[in-house]
Amino acid sequence: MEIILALGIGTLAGSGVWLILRPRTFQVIIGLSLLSYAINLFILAMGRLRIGAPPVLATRGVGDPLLYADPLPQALVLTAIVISFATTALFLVVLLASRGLTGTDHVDGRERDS
Amino acid sequence: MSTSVLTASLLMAHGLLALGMGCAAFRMLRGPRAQDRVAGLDALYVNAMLLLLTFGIRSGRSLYFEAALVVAVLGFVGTVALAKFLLRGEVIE
Amino acid sequence: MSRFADHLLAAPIVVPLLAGALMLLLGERRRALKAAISLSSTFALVVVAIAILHVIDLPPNRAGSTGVYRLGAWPAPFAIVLVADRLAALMLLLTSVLAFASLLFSLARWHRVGAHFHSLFQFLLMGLNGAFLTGDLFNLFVFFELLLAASYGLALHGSGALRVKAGLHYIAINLAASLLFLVGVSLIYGLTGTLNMADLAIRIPAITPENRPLLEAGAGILGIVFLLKAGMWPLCFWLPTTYAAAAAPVAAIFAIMTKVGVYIVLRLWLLLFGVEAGASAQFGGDWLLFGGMATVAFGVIGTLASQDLARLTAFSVLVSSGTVLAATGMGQVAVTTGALFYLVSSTLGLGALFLLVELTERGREPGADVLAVTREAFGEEDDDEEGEIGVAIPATMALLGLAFIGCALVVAGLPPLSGFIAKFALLSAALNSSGANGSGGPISGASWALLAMLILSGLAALIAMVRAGIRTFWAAPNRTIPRVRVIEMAPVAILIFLCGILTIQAGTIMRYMRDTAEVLHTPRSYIGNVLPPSASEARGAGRS
Amino acid sequence: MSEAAELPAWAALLTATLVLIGAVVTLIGSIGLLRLESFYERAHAPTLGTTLGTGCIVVASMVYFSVLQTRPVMHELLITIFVAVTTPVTLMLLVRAALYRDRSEDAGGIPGPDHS
Amino acid sequence: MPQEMLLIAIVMLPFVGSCLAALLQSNARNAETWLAGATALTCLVLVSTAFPAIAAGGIIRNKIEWLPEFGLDFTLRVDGFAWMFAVLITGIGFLVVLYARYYMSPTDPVPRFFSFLLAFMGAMLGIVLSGNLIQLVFFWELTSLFSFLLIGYWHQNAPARDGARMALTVTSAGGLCLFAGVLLVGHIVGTYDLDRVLASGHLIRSHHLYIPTLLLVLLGALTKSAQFPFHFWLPHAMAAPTPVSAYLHSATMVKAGVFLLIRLWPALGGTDEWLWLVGSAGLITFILGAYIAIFQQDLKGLLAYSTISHLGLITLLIGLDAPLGIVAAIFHILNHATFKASLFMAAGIIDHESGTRDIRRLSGLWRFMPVTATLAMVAAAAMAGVPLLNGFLSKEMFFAETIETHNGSLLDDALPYIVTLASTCTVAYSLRFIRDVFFGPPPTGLPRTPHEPPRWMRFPVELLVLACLVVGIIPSMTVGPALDAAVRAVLGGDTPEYSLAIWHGFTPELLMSILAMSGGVALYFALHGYLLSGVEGPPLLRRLNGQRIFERILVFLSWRLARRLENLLGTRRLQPQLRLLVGMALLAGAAPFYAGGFSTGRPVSDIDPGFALVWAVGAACAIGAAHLAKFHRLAALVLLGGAGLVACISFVWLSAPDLALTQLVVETVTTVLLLLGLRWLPKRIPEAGAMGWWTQMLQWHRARDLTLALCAGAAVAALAYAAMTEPVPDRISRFFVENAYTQGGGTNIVNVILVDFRGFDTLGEITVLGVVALTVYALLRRFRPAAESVPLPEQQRIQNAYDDEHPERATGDTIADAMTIPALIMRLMFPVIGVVALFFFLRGHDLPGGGFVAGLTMAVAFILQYMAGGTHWFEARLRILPLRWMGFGLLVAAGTGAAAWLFGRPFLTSYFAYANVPLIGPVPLASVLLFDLGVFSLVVGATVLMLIAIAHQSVRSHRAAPQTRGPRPQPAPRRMEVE
Amino acid sequence: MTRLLPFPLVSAGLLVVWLLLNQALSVGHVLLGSAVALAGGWALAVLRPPKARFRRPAAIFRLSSMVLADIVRSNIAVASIILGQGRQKRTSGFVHIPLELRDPYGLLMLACIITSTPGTLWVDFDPAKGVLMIHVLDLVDEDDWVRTIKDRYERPLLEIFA
Ligand code: NA
Ligand code: NA
Repeated sequence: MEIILALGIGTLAGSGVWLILRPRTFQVIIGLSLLSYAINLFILAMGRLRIGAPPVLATRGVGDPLLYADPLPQALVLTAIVISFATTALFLVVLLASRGLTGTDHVDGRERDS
Repeated sequence: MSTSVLTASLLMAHGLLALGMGCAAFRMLRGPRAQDRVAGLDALYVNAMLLLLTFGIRSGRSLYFEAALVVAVLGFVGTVALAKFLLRGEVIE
Repeated sequence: MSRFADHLLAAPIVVPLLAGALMLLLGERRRALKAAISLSSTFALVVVAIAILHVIDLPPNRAGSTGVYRLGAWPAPFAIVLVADRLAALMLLLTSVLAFASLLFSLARWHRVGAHFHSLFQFLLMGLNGAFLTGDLFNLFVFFELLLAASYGLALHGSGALRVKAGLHYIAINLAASLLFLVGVSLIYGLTGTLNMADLAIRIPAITPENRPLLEAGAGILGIVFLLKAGMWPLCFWLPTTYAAAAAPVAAIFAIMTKVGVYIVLRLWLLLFGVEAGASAQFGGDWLLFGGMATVAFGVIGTLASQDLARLTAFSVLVSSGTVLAATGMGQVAVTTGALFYLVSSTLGLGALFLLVELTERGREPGADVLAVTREAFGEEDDDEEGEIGVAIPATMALLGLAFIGCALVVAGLPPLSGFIAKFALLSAALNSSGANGSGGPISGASWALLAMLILSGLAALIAMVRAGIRTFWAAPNRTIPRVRVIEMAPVAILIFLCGILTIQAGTIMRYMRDTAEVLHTPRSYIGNVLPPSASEARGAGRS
Repeated sequence: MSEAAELPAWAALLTATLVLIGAVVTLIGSIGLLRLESFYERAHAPTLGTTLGTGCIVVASMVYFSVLQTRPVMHELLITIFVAVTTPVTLMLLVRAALYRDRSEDAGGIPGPDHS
Repeated sequence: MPQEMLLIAIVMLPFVGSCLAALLQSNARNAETWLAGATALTCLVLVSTAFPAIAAGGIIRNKIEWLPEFGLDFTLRVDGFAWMFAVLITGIGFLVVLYARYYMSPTDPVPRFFSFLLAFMGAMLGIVLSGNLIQLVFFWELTSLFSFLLIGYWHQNAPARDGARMALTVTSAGGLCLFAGVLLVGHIVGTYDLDRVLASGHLIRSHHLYIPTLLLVLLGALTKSAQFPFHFWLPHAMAAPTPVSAYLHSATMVKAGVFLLIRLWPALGGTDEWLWLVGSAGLITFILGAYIAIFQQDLKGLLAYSTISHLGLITLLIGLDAPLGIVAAIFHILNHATFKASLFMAAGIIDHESGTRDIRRLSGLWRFMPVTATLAMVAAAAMAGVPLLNGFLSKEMFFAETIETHNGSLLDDALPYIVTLASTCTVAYSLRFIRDVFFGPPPTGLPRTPHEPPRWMRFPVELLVLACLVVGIIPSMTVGPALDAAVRAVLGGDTPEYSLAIWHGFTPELLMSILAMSGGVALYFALHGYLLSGVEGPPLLRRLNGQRIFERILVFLSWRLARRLENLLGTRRLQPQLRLLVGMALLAGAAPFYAGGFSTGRPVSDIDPGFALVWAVGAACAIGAAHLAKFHRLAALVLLGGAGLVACISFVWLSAPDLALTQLVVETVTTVLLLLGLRWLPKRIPEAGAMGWWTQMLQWHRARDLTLALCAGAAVAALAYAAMTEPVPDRISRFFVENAYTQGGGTNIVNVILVDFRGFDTLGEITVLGVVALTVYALLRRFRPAAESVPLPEQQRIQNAYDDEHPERATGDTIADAMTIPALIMRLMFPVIGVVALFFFLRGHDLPGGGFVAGLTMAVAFILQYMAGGTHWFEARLRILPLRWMGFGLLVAAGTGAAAWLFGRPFLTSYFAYANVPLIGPVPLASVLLFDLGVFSLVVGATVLMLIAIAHQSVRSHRAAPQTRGPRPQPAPRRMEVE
Repeated sequence: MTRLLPFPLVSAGLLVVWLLLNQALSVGHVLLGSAVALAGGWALAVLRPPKARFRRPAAIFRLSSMVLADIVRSNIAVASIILGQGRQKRTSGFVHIPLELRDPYGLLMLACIITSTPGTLWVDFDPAKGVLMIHVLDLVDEDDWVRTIKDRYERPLLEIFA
């Protein structure tokens, strides 16, 4: 499983990096979204893989850490998801504004002269 | 015995549903038209939802139900938005 | 520390949060009330920062005094703690003072130019203060994001093609950097199992040799992020454009933003990779040194190549942060002492300069035409934007010129203002590894480089500033005298005055800086305060 | 998986069968998406998954958890209801969008708006 | 006054006076003069009172602690040498103030002038009275600054600006070198204290850093004194008002350089390096200055080069490295200050009264201003070294010193001949100054008719010329004691015997004087015709313009090269920056493995084929999105959704139901968001047939980016795999698992972490969301769509056109028909989704869910209605006022945290209890629920605000459409209602 | 009553949803669920959807079971089409059906039925002309489809929604 997840994360990250290096704002925003998926999974992976052990206590009492997946990376991912959602929205609006003010969707606000 | 049958069938169901996702993903990739891609995504969602349900059965805990529920309740919103965009050129008029 | 002082540590974060949130409930038109709230909140922050500084600096335990605030009353390595040591307290004060000046300046005009300026401003302060105070690596990420998010908003404040173009780059790069931040933090957590900075300092020396490259990869990636925020070459190209495009009060408060990156490098590098970090001790120190120098070189080139004053100032920001980085990379207490003084001095000077630039360029604002177009399109919304830009006060040009000279002196490191003292302290320390009573022994190559760098950067800054100053103040006899209000000149004057105070009170302030540097270089007291031995035994236990 | 052992054989087999049927039907639907020729034909295919596929697996889940927890577990029904209610929205809009797009491009075989 | 206070008063008084002067009215010439004059005079008197204490070789010191950590104390120290300079500075300063009163025009803003002049005086006094080298540098740079301001006083003139800038650049650069040199001195000696440095000459000279130290210090001194090759700035500084020239460029600032040389001679002098460096600089300057001065056509230019030459002379004397040379140097400093200041003032009078300084135009002024002419003649004679005048005395000493053997080299032997030759030039230009200006035919075509200046304008000249005479005739009775004190202060025990008499008998130096005198007269008459021809500048060197070379170099280095380097080393484009970021991160992530080797542990779990298949889909979606994002945006968006869905499934698979839930809802909202944005982006059609090198360039870029992307992907995968397979460390999360229920009161550990253990993170995170929403809102209020995005989308235009064609249809019927049933279902879903949101909210603490998911779900419910009915339709029924939700949410969350203060607990300390409600049983009452309510409220507000703000652009944009298209039925423009 | 409970059926549905979601029938949940259901009704009322008029619940039941059976049958039919494609010739196409049904909720139900039945697809309904256009996967005879839809589905719906 580790290898699959690692490859999956790698694919997402690679695609994302490819896109953020592209010249069109829309490509960049898609790239950033893909990257944030990759990173979210990466964070989760840092807690090590556990299958069928969601960190929800089955019994009300002192929990046994061995029985549950590491909850902390999950909490971190939740925060990261929220933040990346917010920043995606922001970037979208900025790229729209840039498009409106500069007349192009090139990331530099002008087409490269060729 | 029955348990292993169940286990095997669940594993198989995972595989079948994942294959179904593959078919949907093919449509999303190939198109040819935008509506094909959107239909593919919709099918992907349905497959994923069923995958989550079978996963819930496999795990024996009902903690995964909500994820499936969210797909059922909200999964259509994205598709509606896409369809509306195709239909009208903008999502909210 | 007393209980009151204990709760004081949360105030720099909670006060701006409450102020910012409260202002969301007020309507768009109630600007006076918002300004009052914002101003009082910022003033309160100044007071709080002074109070914290006072408590931290209290004798008898001066050097080792560190305030620790356990949020939610949860024990330390597990939950989030706020830690105020001397460095954090210093940064809090610097931030609040700069913020107060910027805010005051913005009341003349800028706070009316876009929506929710005051809320964004307060949230920026919350983010900055949180980044300075937190003792938790992931919480640092959150506050970084907060201050960045607010900075995005403020950088775009006033809109216009220039700002939006610059903002797009700024945001894209910082979003990518934020993702790297997450990679670094989670990697470090995956290997050490902790997020608490002090706890990390304890655990890093014990990392196994197989895991060490992984840990260092995480630390390296984090380092890239912080150095990007600090504006290290070659990760700094976004900075001049963004800062130059930002509205004046925003640019002024941004003068502290690169210093956040520098602060984190100072804090984490010295805490986690100090001499006690085992096999990873001094990890990346050369990178800081050479990167810092490259940054200074690039900053100098940029200052010389700049045609407008705002861009010149923005490049000076690079010079400033490069200098601190390089000095930090030398890894010596005395040099760090000088670097801290330099940090404060240059931040105040650059803040003042950013404010001033706008006043002097007021006659020929390049963004004006863009604003006009927008106004034409959506007229009714920006009706009162121009309003009363100001009565021209007498001798405006003379005052502006004087202020400009003051800023230029601070930035170029010339007497009589604090820039000179800062450079002197840095160089004296670099040449004589233990103050001025060095034995005349050999001087390291790094010290020579620092010497050359500071001298040359000072000269370049001087040439550039003189060129710009002459163009602005001397070469245009027929220019219209900008209409400047007292409320706009006052903050500039305050900041320059503070640079003067820094010069006169150099002895007292430098003593504080030395104590700060000592604590930074021997983080045992920091760790001991965050994780007292008694508490680490009772780790499993919850709150009492 | 640990608790599956406690399940009686009939329930296990029933669950297994239903799950498999559901999965197979859904897969067939997905294959239809792959193999059918025009968009309008392909749009029919996923309905297999949303109806019979979902139905079978939901029932399987209900049976499984009801037996496992020895109490009626019904909340899966909600999924069926929501899917049944929301699928028309997406399909109707999507097909309509396709129709308008085809009409504006004068694609062949599409009845015009004035057909009566 | 105690002597310690005296020193402080002497240094501070000018600065206080400067501040006061700046505050006076701009036309208050008399008041300014009184103030400045009084200040200078007071300083002079105060300085004078110190003479008894220093006459016998005493030193007055005053030390104030300033920066003890770094060995910098504010130390004032006056000995005989400093005293002499202080008298010069204050005395001539007073005369210049008096002179300036009449020189400055009533239209000149005098406060600035006098303020700067006094400040300069203070800085100069600071230099000479410094007892600490760093402090000396401090004042040194101040003199550069104030001289800049004074030279640029008439900044409306380009020459003034250029001259000021050049003076500042050269002298400040020198000052910075001096700074470095002084730091090295401090490094060698271990202190910056002047007394201890002067006592450590041997240590310094034998140190391996001696040469760099000496070079740096000399760079400072020689630039300030305008010594070759840094002499070129001084003539251009003549653009300053003449009082400034008289003060700065004859008596004070340029003397700071030689002051420093003499001051540090005991510490740095006495070596071959000193002799060669200082001596040759002085010699060249002496000759060059004198030579060029002959050919100047501007009176002040002549005086400027003369000054350069005389300073060269002084430097040469210092460079000779002999005690008697130092004596002569000090004496000549004094003499030069008197006669050169008076000459400058005289030149100023001529300029002032006749309107020109051009020697070619001036002639026969004797007739119009006999007194001034006489004074100028005496002063010029002193400059030429005519006997009975002070210049003669020091020049004699100089000649005598050149005859002495110092190191026996060829140069040393040739020195007497060379200096005699140079002195010939001195005589020639002095004669020229007199004869060409005051004698000859009456001038024609002068701007003004010349006449004698006002009484008090001439007074300073008279006083200075009188000094020249008196010193020249009875030197030992006048300057003797002061000179003695100065010499002793420098040389201490090495003070040689010297005599200040006029007549030493027929000595070789007398012969040299006679030769120079007669040669000079001959030279003048020989050149007279050539000089009248009117060519500016000296033959041979005319093409060699120091200023132009300097400017060229400066412009090249500080502008052209800088701009080229900025383009080379930096970029303003985004892609290279991101490439660099990725590259640097790769480097930082990979470098440790280069040293430490890459190793992984063993995978813990077996491969599940289903999971592998799912990820095959995910990877295909990701790559597809990357491939299609340029030309098929919608496809990329759809594929992005697919990749996100796979991520959600992974979350479920890997035991993170909360994440799956959140990610799913976020997916939905993000899709809607991006679609809302898509409407404003330009249509992008694959362009056909880009070709040639540009295509290849593109290919190369793409190949590079692809490599980078592959490397980044591989690196992330490798890092993830390596870290995942490593053994688990002791984690702090253990605490959370153990205490989530017992101390946090919830069974959903993740939620307890979010709202309690690490609630502070959540508080920050929702603030981020709020901030972003505010930014989005603020930015969109100024949104200006691109021209082609303004009209209705094509689909709507076609559909509206169809409606318009048919009389039985109303515009909008098409969409209304299409939406009837879907919209009804969407409407019915509104309360249902709300119920689901509430469900998620309430159960979050124990089971997957929570305020964030709930808030997003609620937001989706709202957005769905916007999609179903449109903006107008929905807002006619319900106003959401998202800003209120946000403010409320933040206040509730922060307030819940702050409420702990009321109980004396730290911020965010949670509280929970069960309340027994009849019929229902125990109901949990937890403060974290309230906190989560804040989260919920903020998330609803922020999400809705962002989405609506974008959606509103469709409504707004129509009214911004160009009016030229004629009126169109439009919805009434309305502000976004969010308040 | 209508002020308090503007959409009784919707509110009842919401209560059921609430109880199903929470898998609980405790007094507390019923009370809370009722409150939620009431609030949900008011929320819906804000959007002012058309009022529904239901009659004959028995017909609803009959229709439902018939639809369920149809769905299963159609599933099998469509599955065999998908799997057997290529072996037999098959045409698909659009069918126009004139409808009498005008009640929005009735149309809604019809739409749900048609879309939920594999093999038929709701495409377009022109309310002015009252013509429904559907797409049929396996189109043998157009009139056959018109009859089927009208008889099997429209008539019961006309009974239910007056
Ligand atoms: Na019509
Ligand atoms: Na159907």
